Amino acid sequence: QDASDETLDIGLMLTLSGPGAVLGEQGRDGFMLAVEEMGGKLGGVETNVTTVDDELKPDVAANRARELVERDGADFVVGPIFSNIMAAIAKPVTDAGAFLISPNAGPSVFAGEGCNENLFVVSYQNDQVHEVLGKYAQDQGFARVFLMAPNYQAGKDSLAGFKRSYKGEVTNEIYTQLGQLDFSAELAQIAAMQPDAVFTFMPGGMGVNLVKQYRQAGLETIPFLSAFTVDETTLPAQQDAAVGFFGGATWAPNMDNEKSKAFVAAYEEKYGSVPGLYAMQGYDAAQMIDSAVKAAGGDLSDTDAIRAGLEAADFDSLRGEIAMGPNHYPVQDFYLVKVAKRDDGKYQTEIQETIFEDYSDAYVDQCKMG
Amino acid sequence: MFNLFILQALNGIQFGILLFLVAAGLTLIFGIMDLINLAHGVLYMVGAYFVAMFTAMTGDFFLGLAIALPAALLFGILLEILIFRRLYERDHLDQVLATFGLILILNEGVKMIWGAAPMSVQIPAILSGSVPLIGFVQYPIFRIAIIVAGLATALGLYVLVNHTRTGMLLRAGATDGPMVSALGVDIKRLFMLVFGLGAMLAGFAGAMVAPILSVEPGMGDSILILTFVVIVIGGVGSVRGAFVAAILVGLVDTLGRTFGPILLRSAMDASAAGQAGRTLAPMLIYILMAVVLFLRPSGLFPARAAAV
Amino acid sequence: MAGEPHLEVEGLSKSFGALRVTDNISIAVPRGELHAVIGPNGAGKTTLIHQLSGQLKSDFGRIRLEGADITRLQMPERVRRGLARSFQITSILDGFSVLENVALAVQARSGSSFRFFARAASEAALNAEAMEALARVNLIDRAHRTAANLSHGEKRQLEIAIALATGAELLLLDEPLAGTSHEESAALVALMQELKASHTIILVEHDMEAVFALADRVSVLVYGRIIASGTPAEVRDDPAVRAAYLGEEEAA
Amino acid sequence: MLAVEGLEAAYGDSRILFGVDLAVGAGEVVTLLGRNGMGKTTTIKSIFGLLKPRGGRVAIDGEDFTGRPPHLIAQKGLGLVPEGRRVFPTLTVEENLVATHRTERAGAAKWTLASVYKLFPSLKARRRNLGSQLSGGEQQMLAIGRALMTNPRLVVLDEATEGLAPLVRAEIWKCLEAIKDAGDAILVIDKNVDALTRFADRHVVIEKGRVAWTGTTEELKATPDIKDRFLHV
Amino acid sequence: MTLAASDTKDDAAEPAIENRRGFGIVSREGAAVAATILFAALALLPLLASAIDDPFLIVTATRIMVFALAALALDLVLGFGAMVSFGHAAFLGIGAYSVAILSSHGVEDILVQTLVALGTASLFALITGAISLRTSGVYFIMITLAFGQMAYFFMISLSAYGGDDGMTLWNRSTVLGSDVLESDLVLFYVVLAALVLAFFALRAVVGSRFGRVLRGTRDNATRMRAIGFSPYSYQLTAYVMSGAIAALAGVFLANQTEFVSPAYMNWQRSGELIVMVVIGGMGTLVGPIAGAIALLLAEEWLANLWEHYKLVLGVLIVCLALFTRGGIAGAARRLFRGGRHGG
Ligand SMILES: Nc1ncnc2c1ncn2[C@@H]1O[C@H](COP(=O)(O)OP(=O)(O)OP(=O)(O)O)[C@@H](O)[C@H]1O
Ligand SMILES: Nc1ncnc2c1ncn2[C@@H]1O[C@H](COP(=O)(O)OP(=O)(O)OP(=O)(O)O)[C@@H](O)[C@H]1O
Ligand SMILES: [Mg+2]
Ligand SMILES: [Mg+2]
Repeated sequence: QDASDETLDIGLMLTLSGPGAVLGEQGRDGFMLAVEEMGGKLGGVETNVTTVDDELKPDVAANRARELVERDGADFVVGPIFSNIMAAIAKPVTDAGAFLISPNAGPSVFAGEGCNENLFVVSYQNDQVHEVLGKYAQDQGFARVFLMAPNYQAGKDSLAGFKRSYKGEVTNEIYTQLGQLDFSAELAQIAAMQPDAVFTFMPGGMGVNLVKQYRQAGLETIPFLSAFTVDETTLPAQQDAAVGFFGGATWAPNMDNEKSKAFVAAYEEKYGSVPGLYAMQGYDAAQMIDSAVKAAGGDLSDTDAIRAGLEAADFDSLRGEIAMGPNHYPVQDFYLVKVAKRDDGKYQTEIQETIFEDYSDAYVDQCKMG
Repeated sequence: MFNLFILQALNGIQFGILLFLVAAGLTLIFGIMDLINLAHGVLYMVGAYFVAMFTAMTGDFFLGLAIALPAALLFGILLEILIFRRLYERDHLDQVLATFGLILILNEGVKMIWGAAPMSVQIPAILSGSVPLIGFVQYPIFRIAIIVAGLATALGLYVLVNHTRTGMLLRAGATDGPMVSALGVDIKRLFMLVFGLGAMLAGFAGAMVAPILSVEPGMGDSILILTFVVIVIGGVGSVRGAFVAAILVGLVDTLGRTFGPILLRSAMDASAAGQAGRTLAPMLIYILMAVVLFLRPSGLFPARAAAV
Repeated sequence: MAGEPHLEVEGLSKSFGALRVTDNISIAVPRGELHAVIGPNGAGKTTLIHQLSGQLKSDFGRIRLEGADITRLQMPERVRRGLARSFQITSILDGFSVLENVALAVQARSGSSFRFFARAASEAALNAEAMEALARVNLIDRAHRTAANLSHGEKRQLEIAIALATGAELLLLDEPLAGTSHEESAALVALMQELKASHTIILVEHDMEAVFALADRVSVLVYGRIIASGTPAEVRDDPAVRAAYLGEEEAA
Repeated sequence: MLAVEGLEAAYGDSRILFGVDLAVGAGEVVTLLGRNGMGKTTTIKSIFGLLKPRGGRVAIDGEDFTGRPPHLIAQKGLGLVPEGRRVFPTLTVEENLVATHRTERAGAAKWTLASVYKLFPSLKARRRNLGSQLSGGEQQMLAIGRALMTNPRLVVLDEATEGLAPLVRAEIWKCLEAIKDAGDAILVIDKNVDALTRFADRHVVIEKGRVAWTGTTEELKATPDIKDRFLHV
Repeated sequence: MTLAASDTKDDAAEPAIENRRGFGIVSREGAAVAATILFAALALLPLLASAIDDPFLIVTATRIMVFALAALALDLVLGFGAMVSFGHAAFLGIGAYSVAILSSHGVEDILVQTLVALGTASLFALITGAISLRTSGVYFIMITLAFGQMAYFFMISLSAYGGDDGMTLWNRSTVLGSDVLESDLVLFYVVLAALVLAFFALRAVVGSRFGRVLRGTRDNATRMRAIGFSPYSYQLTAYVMSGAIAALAGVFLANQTEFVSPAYMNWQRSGELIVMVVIGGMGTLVGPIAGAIALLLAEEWLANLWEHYKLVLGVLIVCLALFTRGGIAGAARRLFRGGRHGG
């Protein structure tokens, strides 16, 4: 049904308004940077990218996704950032026969029974990042850990993920409110318990609030392990308060490989801020599509070839070596990262140690895909 | 355990005072002037951005604050002249509509000017660090500063509204503006200034919390509802009510969050309790509001008597 | 039930905080009587009306309508039992046409209002009765105006029309003449004369000409207590009443 | 001091006033008479700028104030007792009185809280009550007191004795006479024409938005049919 | 202070006075004509869609009509009962979840789903309404908000049904076993039919005895009591009706997006519904429909034009609020009447 078989149509659906917008913008900028570097051609095909905002509203997203594939005849939809949006757009996009490439969201359902031959995740399965810190806490021999996450699905998954690889005692498991401003109550409990470490998952503004208040409450002596809480999108606001705090990731700006170094330089040059995971993943998403289209010899109608190309995932990722698992979720290394202040006064996360190697997610076996 | 309770109660109260600080401007504009101002949240946001910007410029929080406040005042007056003065006599829903539009404008505007990434305001040296409180716990000095600011605002507002002629004229003007001016008072000018003051208070709150909260687009939206809840529970138009309600909300929220599950556990088995606790926690303040309004349909301290 | 008073009030009291506004009031009003209640400002007349109409809950006392105790009934229920009131401080449906203001009062007593489809405004029966009521207060020519746009005096007339339209046989009229010019006052006085035939009326009024012209009996309320009650003549000559209320203006 | 010429006014597109002329000299008492709905209140509203005149001119001390904002007009020394009381429901009695209290004007009888309470003792008893809690008459007293507290040179009363007990009404008449004697002017709308004729200088009768008759008290007394024709007394 | 909107005048056509009411109103006839034209246009839309070869137009239109239906429902209580419900999104959610939850248990028939939806919504409305109606004005706004948020947070914590992530509707509801609704065109006409039906039904209702009592109560409850009505039961009835209709919209929303999420229920959603009603012109029935169309189209359209389209949208809304009395409907009325009275 796609009229313009000569050009490669990509719909870029990210969250570009509201508090989540930073992540979306990094993703977009990373992606566009790649497209630019490839001279506006992915897989050698003239590429036009339509960027849309999902407003973090599932129904809006579902609608705009349909619009992308049905009206604009997009061959690929790249998005979204947030898992709950993913659930809303997966069906319309894949039903229409287009490919959904998730640059960030990696919910469990699509890794398991929900897996789909046209759905690929560039980033990771959400739980894995939490598992990284669980494993680290385990390795460090922390006996008592204090867990805290916002009271919603992703929050629950997070703590579940952590406990999958942490076997020690969980002194306390607290669910805070979405968008909570003031954490003094929780901080008081932490102070009272004096655990060996705190693990938390506080994306966006919540993370900024927590980190600042954690430091102000004078708790910095207790190791602060976190996922999606201290990264390049929040560091500009957390600054010194976050220095020395830990996170889990598949990559960091100080990644030691040429391509990555070049990318970071180019990105900072162009956008004036330090790229984070989201930027990196946007960039890789573009590379992955590029490799797949190449594999299909630029024939966009040959979806099987493209799919094969995506599964092969042979592009040199900024992360170094990665592979696609049978459930279309990547198999890759995971690192413990730590916040540091650079000489130029900017803040970034830096790789401390490798926690998992060639690590694939926990749901892959539940995926029954031809 | 008991220590912890005391401590959490304190936390609840300080959270309450923080809430009042944010709600103060709205008490003036919505409570007294009877203007449904959904844009209160974004004014608070603008204040935070102002202080962030000016602090960055001057390199000093207090200087930044000193510039941010008049800036917020002017901004408020500007909005009053452009938009709000056309709304006083209007239906409440026209006010809802206009201020809703304003939310979109300011949220987007802020994003255009300062970008989507959250901004940071460093705590000034004198107010950083913390003092030891009950045993193990440290209490951040800046929190104390916020409490002081909140109490001061509460007192000032109470006096202004209840014990000055300006306050009287405001309340009179809210119910019958034309009559007030027919008695020789330039109610338009008064409203303009007071609206500016309200905006400035909102900005002040934003500025005060900037160092402990993330300064980002949309930061006002989440707090907006809370402030309305506070004012309505307290009884529209009553400063005292708003203050009491703020403390109440702060306590219920904090204590409920921390001790609710424990209480539930005594009633049911752990997992069920956890589940129930998680379900109830976010609802707490709404349940509180529903209960209060059920028992006292016009808030704790009904101030505005039904007009004859 | 011969000789049963239409309305009987026993020891009715109401306080606002420390202030006792109506204090142990007892009156009996036979059917067909026009009973005037006069007294200084703030004596408690309107409060009494509020209590009788059910707008205010009484602290003590009983109210009997045709022998039936209605003390605990809500205002709407009392209206349905034939006890209606007009407001001293005009209270009408501002956004509605004058006609509809009255038609609604008719609708309230004729058939259920849980009818969801037939168009009320074109129910001829309702409008006809409403027009009658308007005719009695001669507001016909204003029938299709928005009520809010009436002049003050016109609104006062509308108040009466609405009370009439409820079809109640016992009317509580709180200063119906206030704000009406001479012509309209005259007309309303004539109207009340006419109504005496069909209605029992409790009239609160400061217009002594009207009161003494209309009333069968007059009760004088001062600080919430009835200090005198009797025929107009008796009351007019009562020195206490002159001192507390009439002064010389009316006596003259 | 007040001169109104060819005043025209309308609500929406229903025209109410078709060229009303009236003048109130310093220290003069003028009444505005007419049946319900003839345009008396509309005239007052237009004078006070509460309703933008569609035509004509309102001058105070020769200065043109047509369509100026109400507060400027009031500040020139006009004090309004509006129709229907319009006391401030959410203010206490005392606040109602002091909120708009003004004393800039020298000379004449200065009205203060004390003197108003002296005129209306029942207000003093209620000073802490909200305006909305007052009885109709008490509200009326409050409205009058409130206007007096602005120490006007011209008091404008629109049906100010509505709902007042005879005794109090008599008090008001005395008070108005006192005001007159103090050299201040009064423009009054009231149905108690007889009481008015005791101290009013001139009368203006409005009929369907036009001045139907105007003349001195003597002329009014001399030609009784005026009342019958326009007021049906 | 008044929350009252102006009422649809039946015979008297005078404008209501300005500072009291929000704005003037559209005459019944005007509203009917406007609505009929609107519906006719919608009915012909598929032709246009195929003419310009843009089948997606239908999808967008369906979505818009769904919200129009919800806004219409809200107008009954908000525009005619001065009950400003700030929690109406909850009903939308109840409708949507009735579909999703039932079909996840294999009950896919739309009739069953609709019945459950209406039943649940009515019950929820009955309980929350009974409590909320003790209050009025701003307090009513806030207490309805409270109930709305409770429903929202409840669904969020309901992990069994996706919690915050929501649930995908693997296939649309069936009608007596047939899956005709899978066709966007069919769904479009079904929703359109529902909208038309609801409009004319509600139009009759507000003009009926019941509606007149409702409007009277909005204007002056004391007066209504003084002539023998107990407003409470009328208001409650209206609230339940409105909730049920909003739930119906929810049923369609689930089918249209094939996905449900607590996000359908949060206060911003309730706010948007109010905005639709007010933009269009409350208390006019046709207004809310116009409002929904205008707001959603503007979003769709502006979103493609400029990254910062929300700014433009905001400006438009502010201007609408300031310079048109009675929203789109009011503006249209003045346009046709040529009348200058801002009433
Ligand atoms: N809600 C209230 N709270 C406190 N006091 C009140 C309230 N309502 C009325 N009062 C007081 O009760 C007294 C009686 O009021 P009411 O209206 O019955 O007087 P009234 O006899 O009707 O006087 P008028 O002739 O002026 O209408 C007044 O002094 C008034 O101030
Ligand atoms: N707000 C309004 N909108 C439209 N028409 C109005 C409005 N107010 C008054 N009118 C009309 O204007 C005419 C004059 O009203 P006005 O209030 O001036 O009469 P009035 O002489 O004061 O009568 P009254 O003695 O009853 O107060 C009346 O016919 C009335 O219906
Ligand atoms: Mg009275
Ligand atoms: Mg008048």
